[in-house]
Amino acid sequence: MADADLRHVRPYGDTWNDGVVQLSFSLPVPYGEEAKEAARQFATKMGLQEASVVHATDLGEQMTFFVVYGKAQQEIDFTAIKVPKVESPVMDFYEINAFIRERIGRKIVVIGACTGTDAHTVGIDAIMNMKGYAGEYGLERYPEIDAYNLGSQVQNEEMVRKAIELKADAILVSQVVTQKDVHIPNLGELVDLLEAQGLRKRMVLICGGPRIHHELALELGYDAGFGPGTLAPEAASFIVHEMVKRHLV
Amino acid sequence: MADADLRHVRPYGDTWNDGVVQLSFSLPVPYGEEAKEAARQFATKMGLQEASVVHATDLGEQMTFFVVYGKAQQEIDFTAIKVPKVESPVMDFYEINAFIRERIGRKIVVIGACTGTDAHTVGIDAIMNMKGYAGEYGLERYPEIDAYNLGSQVQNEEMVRKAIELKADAILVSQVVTQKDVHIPNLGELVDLLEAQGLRKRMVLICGGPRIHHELALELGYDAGFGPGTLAPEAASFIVHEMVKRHLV
Amino acid sequence: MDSQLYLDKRQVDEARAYASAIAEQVMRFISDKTTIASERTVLRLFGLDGVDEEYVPLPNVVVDHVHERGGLAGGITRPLIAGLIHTGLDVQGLGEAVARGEVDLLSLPTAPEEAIRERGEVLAKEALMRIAANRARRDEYLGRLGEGPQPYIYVIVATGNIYEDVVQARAAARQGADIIAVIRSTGQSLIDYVPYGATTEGFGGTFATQENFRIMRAGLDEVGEELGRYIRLCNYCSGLCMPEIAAMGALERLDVMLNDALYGILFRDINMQRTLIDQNFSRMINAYAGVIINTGEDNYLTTADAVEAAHTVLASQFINEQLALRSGLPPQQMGLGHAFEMNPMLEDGFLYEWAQALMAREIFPQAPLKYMPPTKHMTGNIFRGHVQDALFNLIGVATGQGIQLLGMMTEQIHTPLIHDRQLAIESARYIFNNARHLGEEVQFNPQGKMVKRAQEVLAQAVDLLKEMEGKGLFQSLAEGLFADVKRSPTGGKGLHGVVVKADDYYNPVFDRLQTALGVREEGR
Amino acid sequence: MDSQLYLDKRQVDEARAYASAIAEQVMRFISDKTTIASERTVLRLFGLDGVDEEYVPLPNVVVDHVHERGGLAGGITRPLIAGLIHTGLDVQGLGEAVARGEVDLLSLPTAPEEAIRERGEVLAKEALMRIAANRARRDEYLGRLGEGPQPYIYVIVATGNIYEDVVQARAAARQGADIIAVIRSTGQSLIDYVPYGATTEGFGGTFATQENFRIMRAGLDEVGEELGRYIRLCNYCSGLCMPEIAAMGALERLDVMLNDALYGILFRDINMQRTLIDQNFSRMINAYAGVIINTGEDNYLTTADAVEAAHTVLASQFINEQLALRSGLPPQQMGLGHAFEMNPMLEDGFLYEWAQALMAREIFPQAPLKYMPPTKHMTGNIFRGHVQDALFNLIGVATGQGIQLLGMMTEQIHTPLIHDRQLAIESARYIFNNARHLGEEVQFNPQGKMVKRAQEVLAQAVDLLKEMEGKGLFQSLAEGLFADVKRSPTGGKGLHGVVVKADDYYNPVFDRLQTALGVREEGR
Ligand code: B12
Ligand code: B12
Ligand SMILES: Cc1ncc(COP(=O)(O)O)c(C=O)c1O
Ligand SMILES: Cc1ncc(COP(=O)(O)O)c(C=O)c1O
Repeated sequence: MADADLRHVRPYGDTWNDGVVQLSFSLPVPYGEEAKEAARQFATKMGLQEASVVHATDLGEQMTFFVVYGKAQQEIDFTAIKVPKVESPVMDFYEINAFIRERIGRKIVVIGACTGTDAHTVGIDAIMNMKGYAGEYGLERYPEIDAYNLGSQVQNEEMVRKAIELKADAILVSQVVTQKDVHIPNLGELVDLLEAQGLRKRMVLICGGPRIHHELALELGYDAGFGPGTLAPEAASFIVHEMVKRHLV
Repeated sequence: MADADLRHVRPYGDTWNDGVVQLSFSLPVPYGEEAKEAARQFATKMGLQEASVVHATDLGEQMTFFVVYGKAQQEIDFTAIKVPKVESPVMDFYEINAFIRERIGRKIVVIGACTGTDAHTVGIDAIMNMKGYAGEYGLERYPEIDAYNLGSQVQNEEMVRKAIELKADAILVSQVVTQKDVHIPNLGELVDLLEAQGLRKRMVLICGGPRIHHELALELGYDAGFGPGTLAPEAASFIVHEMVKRHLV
Repeated sequence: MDSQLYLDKRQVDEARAYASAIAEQVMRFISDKTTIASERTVLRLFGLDGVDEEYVPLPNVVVDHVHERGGLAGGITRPLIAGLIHTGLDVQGLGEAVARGEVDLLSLPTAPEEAIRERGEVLAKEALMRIAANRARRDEYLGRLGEGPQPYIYVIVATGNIYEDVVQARAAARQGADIIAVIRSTGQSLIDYVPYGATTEGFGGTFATQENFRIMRAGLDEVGEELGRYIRLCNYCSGLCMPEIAAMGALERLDVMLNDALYGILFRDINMQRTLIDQNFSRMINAYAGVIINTGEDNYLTTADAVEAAHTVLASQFINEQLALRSGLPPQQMGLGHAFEMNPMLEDGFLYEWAQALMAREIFPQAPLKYMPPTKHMTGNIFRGHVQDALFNLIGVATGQGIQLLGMMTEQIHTPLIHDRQLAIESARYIFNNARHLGEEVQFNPQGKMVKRAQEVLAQAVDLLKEMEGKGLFQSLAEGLFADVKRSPTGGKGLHGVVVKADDYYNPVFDRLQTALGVREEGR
Repeated sequence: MDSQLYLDKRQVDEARAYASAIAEQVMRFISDKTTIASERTVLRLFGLDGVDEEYVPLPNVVVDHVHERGGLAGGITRPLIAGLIHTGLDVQGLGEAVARGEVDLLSLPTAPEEAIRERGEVLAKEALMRIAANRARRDEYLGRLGEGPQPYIYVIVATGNIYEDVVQARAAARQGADIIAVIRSTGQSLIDYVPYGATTEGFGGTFATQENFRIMRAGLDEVGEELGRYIRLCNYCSGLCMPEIAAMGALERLDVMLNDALYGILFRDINMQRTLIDQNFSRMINAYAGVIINTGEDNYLTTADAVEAAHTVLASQFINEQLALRSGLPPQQMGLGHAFEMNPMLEDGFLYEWAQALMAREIFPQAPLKYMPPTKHMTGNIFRGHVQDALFNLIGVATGQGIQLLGMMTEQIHTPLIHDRQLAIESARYIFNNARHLGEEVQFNPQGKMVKRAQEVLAQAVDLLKEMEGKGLFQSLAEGLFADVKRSPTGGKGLHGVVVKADDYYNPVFDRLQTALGVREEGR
């Protein structure tokens, strides 16, 4: 086996650089030999060599489903990949509270919600609720944090209103429904509203959800984004470090 | 929903022309955010827009497995697809025997084997053995066919020798092991040997197996190729029609 | 048959008795109230349809027209019929005239009560006849075409576009689906009207409109004929328009309807008074239409833990059963919900699931239980997800569930693509056939974990129901006894639409349904 | 424990008695014969290794050198030791000298029998000590690192390149595999020598060479230390080199070995006399080395139908058990093979599979049964395939199989890719954990299909064994009683390598193993 050349990375099945990729998709064409050939040609157009249609099913309604294997020729330069990441070190429950006491010197106020038309509360609850998630307490349990979970389907205007009312240091937004990219304008709108009110700079703004990642969050004007499996201490650590860094203490 | 434009066919998930494709593959890079980004970039290079890495697992040994969804932009002109197909009509057991009696006027001789290093007999047995397969008798049961199943791991030289000895009208070759394309040279060699002996034109030569298709068989110099799920009558119908067509009666 | 789980029949009876008492209290509370949705329902059943210039549905226009000025306590029927009598218009014509501002129902002179009642009876009778005709049509289809064996294979379509939905639904039927559910667009349950016409833009689902129902029904009837199998159609009548959508479903021959006030209260924050009143009327319509309802207990386990909260599912099923009975719904139409939501990483979780599913089966022997697939613990790993769904399917067939809502391996990622459904159906059919009679083969160790688990859950449910019986349903919901969610009797959406009935309240559809279904009204 | 399937213990005893008689006949037949492979094995155990200029392994060079001139009837040991004594070379040096044509073992004067025996005992003792040391090393590892629970997760690697294999194997171990089997290259079982050195080009598998064994063993030991779990290594000693590869495995601390003469006869057309003789010696080595053997009954169902031929699997297991016992192999090392090969489209097939797997478990309670996954009925539909494998895994854990050879969703397509294995392992671990104690929970309907199925299969196996006992194994194989394949006693590959022992036949390794294992030789 050749040594890994991380500047020319290709998929690996069982032989170095074999490029093996599995595809599945449906084409709106009637089932048959022509359909299989269409699938093969399609996979070839995607850059697969020796594309082999290993399975085809008639879906009815002039549609056919395929499973295809083939060998991709494209390469990736892994050494050139830079992914922005949340840099602040993750502290635990005790450390975070101690950090707030020592470095901020007052309780901080955090509000959170699942906004727009989205009604999936489990994610934001996991971060905020007393009982927490996967064995980690949520922010409501933190003695140095005043946490307000506003629930679901909260409109952006309402978020801003609450942020002002409660003098929030940080806003936490959860977005789970992402079909047709509904979350993108909704997340953007909140940033616009905060900026219009001159509040954006005065608070830490983060979002999270199964299809959220840090890079996307930065692009949308948030300070950080958290994906699947996030635990409360990760979010809290970021918030308090960011507050100190930006002198929001 | 738009009407199907078969000249511009793209994958279909749930919205016309959405192009949705599922991929899975491994990259020889260590698990982590950079790996996911590499997978996303890779899928993008394959022509997927909005590529989303929905799953990544650490395989160990600096390898990561991914599942990716994205939207392919490539299109296929379905109307331009022509697939060579076995054209002869498929007859049943009785019709085939009657056809031989009437149109050929003598018993025909068929030999078959799984050749080269390949030891998978089930496929050729399905076509040839008395008891047949999926409720269809094999060629040995046909009163008008003298069928010789030579078994497995038969060398090409031996096939040719037997063809001469038994005055075969048709040779049936099964190939199941296709790793590293071992079947290609093996199938080609038989054609070469037959041609060298001047026998190729005097017999019907067909092959079959799970990765065989008619087009491939034609390319390799066979008269026909049969894929997964073939039944004896399909092969027999082709043989007898071909014999008549080529005046091998 | 004896209990395979050695459940104590007395405990089951005890639970039912508490649930019955709880349901009684609810029925007493709602019996003197109506809602704007219920009144709109009457209008729809009288034949009112369409929208005004601003796309407000005419039933809303007419009811709001009366309600905004406090005129709804006697029901919409009386002002409506008075209007018909005075204008000589038909229902649709009158509705349109009201919308155009040409008629003010409240300022018309009242008509003689006798004339009103006479006309009311005719309208109600016609409405019920249309529903009965649809029911007969379904029976005719079922008799002629037949249907698949249970568990019925139930899949969803959710493209947001009714025309895409039809393609996906027909394909699913060909692949083996027995029931097609058209998921509603995000947020529809919170709007206090039913959108109009064919729609092509929904999020996470397609709007429930009467036209959409019609389009889908036609598509499925056609494919069902071709396949020689009746394909059932399902939609949602939970939310702020429960009885209206039930009526639309009855008119368009839907076969299955998600219908659960508790779901709306807990998961959509709909006011409990409002939705319990609406539920009663909607269930009467469903009962009469021969629609199987599906309740939403499965949802409890999407927020609460499936091991800890299993008894809340059971307790809620008992309550839903008692409420349904009081709306005239026979057990054969009660698709009580439960779900396979245990953490897949739990040792012996499969055993506990099996025990729970079988327990539900034994306790509600006649109900076509609706068994929901893993959703919460599905991840982006579609391959493992497909296996989670396989285990779910195995328990489904082994415990004889009525309706198996198939899981999709892409559950965590997107609403189902056309082949996600095909793969799910293929897997379910494989397992249902390959393990068809497993339930008749296995017996359980009387000292084992499974029997113990089922008994524990039942015992906890009895305790919970006892507590709830003391508190009443409203207070219990306020304390968060279900799904970890707390809701107050005056909170949530839609309370403004609740109206205390006047003594002369008149609703001939309701009355006629009561008679037809044999449910007396309590307390008045 | 009582039979959960209500199997009749007398029938089981009867089957065993017939199998015992069949095995006795075989042992009598083979006891006066040796083979070129067996003699090469002796040389390997004495330390001979390496190849000549034409890459012919030295054990072949030396044995052929003697055999071609008819000198092997007394065993290879005597001429070898005579050569050692006369040349003063060590075993390796002498082998090389023979290869270079410098020494002709048959033309050397014979040495005194006493000197030969003395040296022979020393060489044999040293050989067995090396094996025993490896066994002790394994025990030490197992004691220190421990191992995963049963069913052991067994996966194959089959890239054709030993270095790729190591990557795949180590990754698999990290993913949770307990046993790694390196599949052999197509055709190796039919070559009458063992290739030499590290190899990187095989088809459908990697050549079994001693160097490859060493490379893989080192790779797994390293990763096992890291993981804190001993990773077992498996390879194949069926085919024309059975005992040689068994010896190599014993020397390189392999833990599991496919080892079955019946497999070779039926599926590789190896001569039955040859391979049964070889099998006996190979099993003695495996027994002494503490290696778990795997038999190949599962393969019967790849050609025959799994419903119709189930009893042939059982009958063959009985025979393999009796043969193994006679080679000194305790039940704890008998990984008898069977397989989940029923047509997935069969109604209640899952029930029959479960019954069969449980039946095997009950009849061979101490054996670490090797349960093979669906292969024949796997298609290019990887998604459905993954579900077939899931059902297989469920039965594996429910019936307490010893070794679960994981199915791959890509079985019909290619030898496993690195992630095919990961997905398979993940699914198996999920199911094993999620249904860990299912076997203790379920009982079966005494009147049901499952009990009936198991009883039928057992009864058919008894009948078949009875018939075979009358005919003898050779005749039975000639008539095609197993796997629909007919083989004659003088047909197939390798008969030329069978040698009738002379009266002075001498094989100190064999003798010492017999003593150590407590197996007397019958019949001579
Ligand atoms: C439970 C659930 C529901 C429940 C919600 C109950 C509730 N109170 O939340 C119910 C049944 C009500 C429901 C309804 C609907 N759902 Co839903 N639902 C799910 C399901 C099964 C699980 C979601 C979940 O709870 N995950 C567990 C939590 C812990 O994970 P999480 O949300 O990712 O959160 C973690 C991280 O992302 C992160 N995080 C999340 N938010 C935040 C915020 C911050 C600030 C930080 C730091 C971190 C963070 O931390 C969390 C903990 O680690 C998913 C499928 C799935 N398996 O994911 C579908 C799913 C999300 N639902 C979906 C849909 C479409 C709907 C509906 C719109 C369907 C319909 N038309 O009726 C409705 C409407 C809801 C609405 N208006 O939004 C789709 C979304 C498709 C898409 N990609 O857009 C999914 C994917 C299912 C599917 N395949 O169709 N749903
Ligand atoms: C059964 C089987 C075996 C049995 C074979 C027993 C026997 N006597 O045949 C045993 C266990 C011995 C075996 C061994 C091996 N096998 Co194998 N085996 C299979 C298995 C599980 C099923 C094949 C089968 O019987 N299919 C059923 C028949 C009916 O289908 P079929 O062959 O496609 O035939 C139909 C059509 O193709 C067509 N057809 C076929 N031939 C012909 C010919 C003509 C003329 C016509 C008209 C039609 C026709 O008609 C048939 C009926 O419809 C496949 C996996 C799978 N699910 O496919 C692996 C598989 C084929 N085996 C494989 C391998 C690698 C091996 C080994 C090389 C492994 C090893 N290193 O030891 C060995 C060596 C064998 C050798 N030297 O060739 C690989 C091949 C990989 C590849 N693509 O190259 C597979 C795909 C498994 C895998 N994933 O690794 N195998
Ligand atoms: C009983 C019930 N009603 C309705 C719904 C759908 O919810 P909505 O239409 O409110 O989004 C569900 C969802 O699962 C349900 O279980
Ligand atoms: C007992 C036994 N030996 C050996 C093999 C492998 O076969 P070969 O190495 O002959 O290809 C198998 C295959 O499944 C087997 O079951």
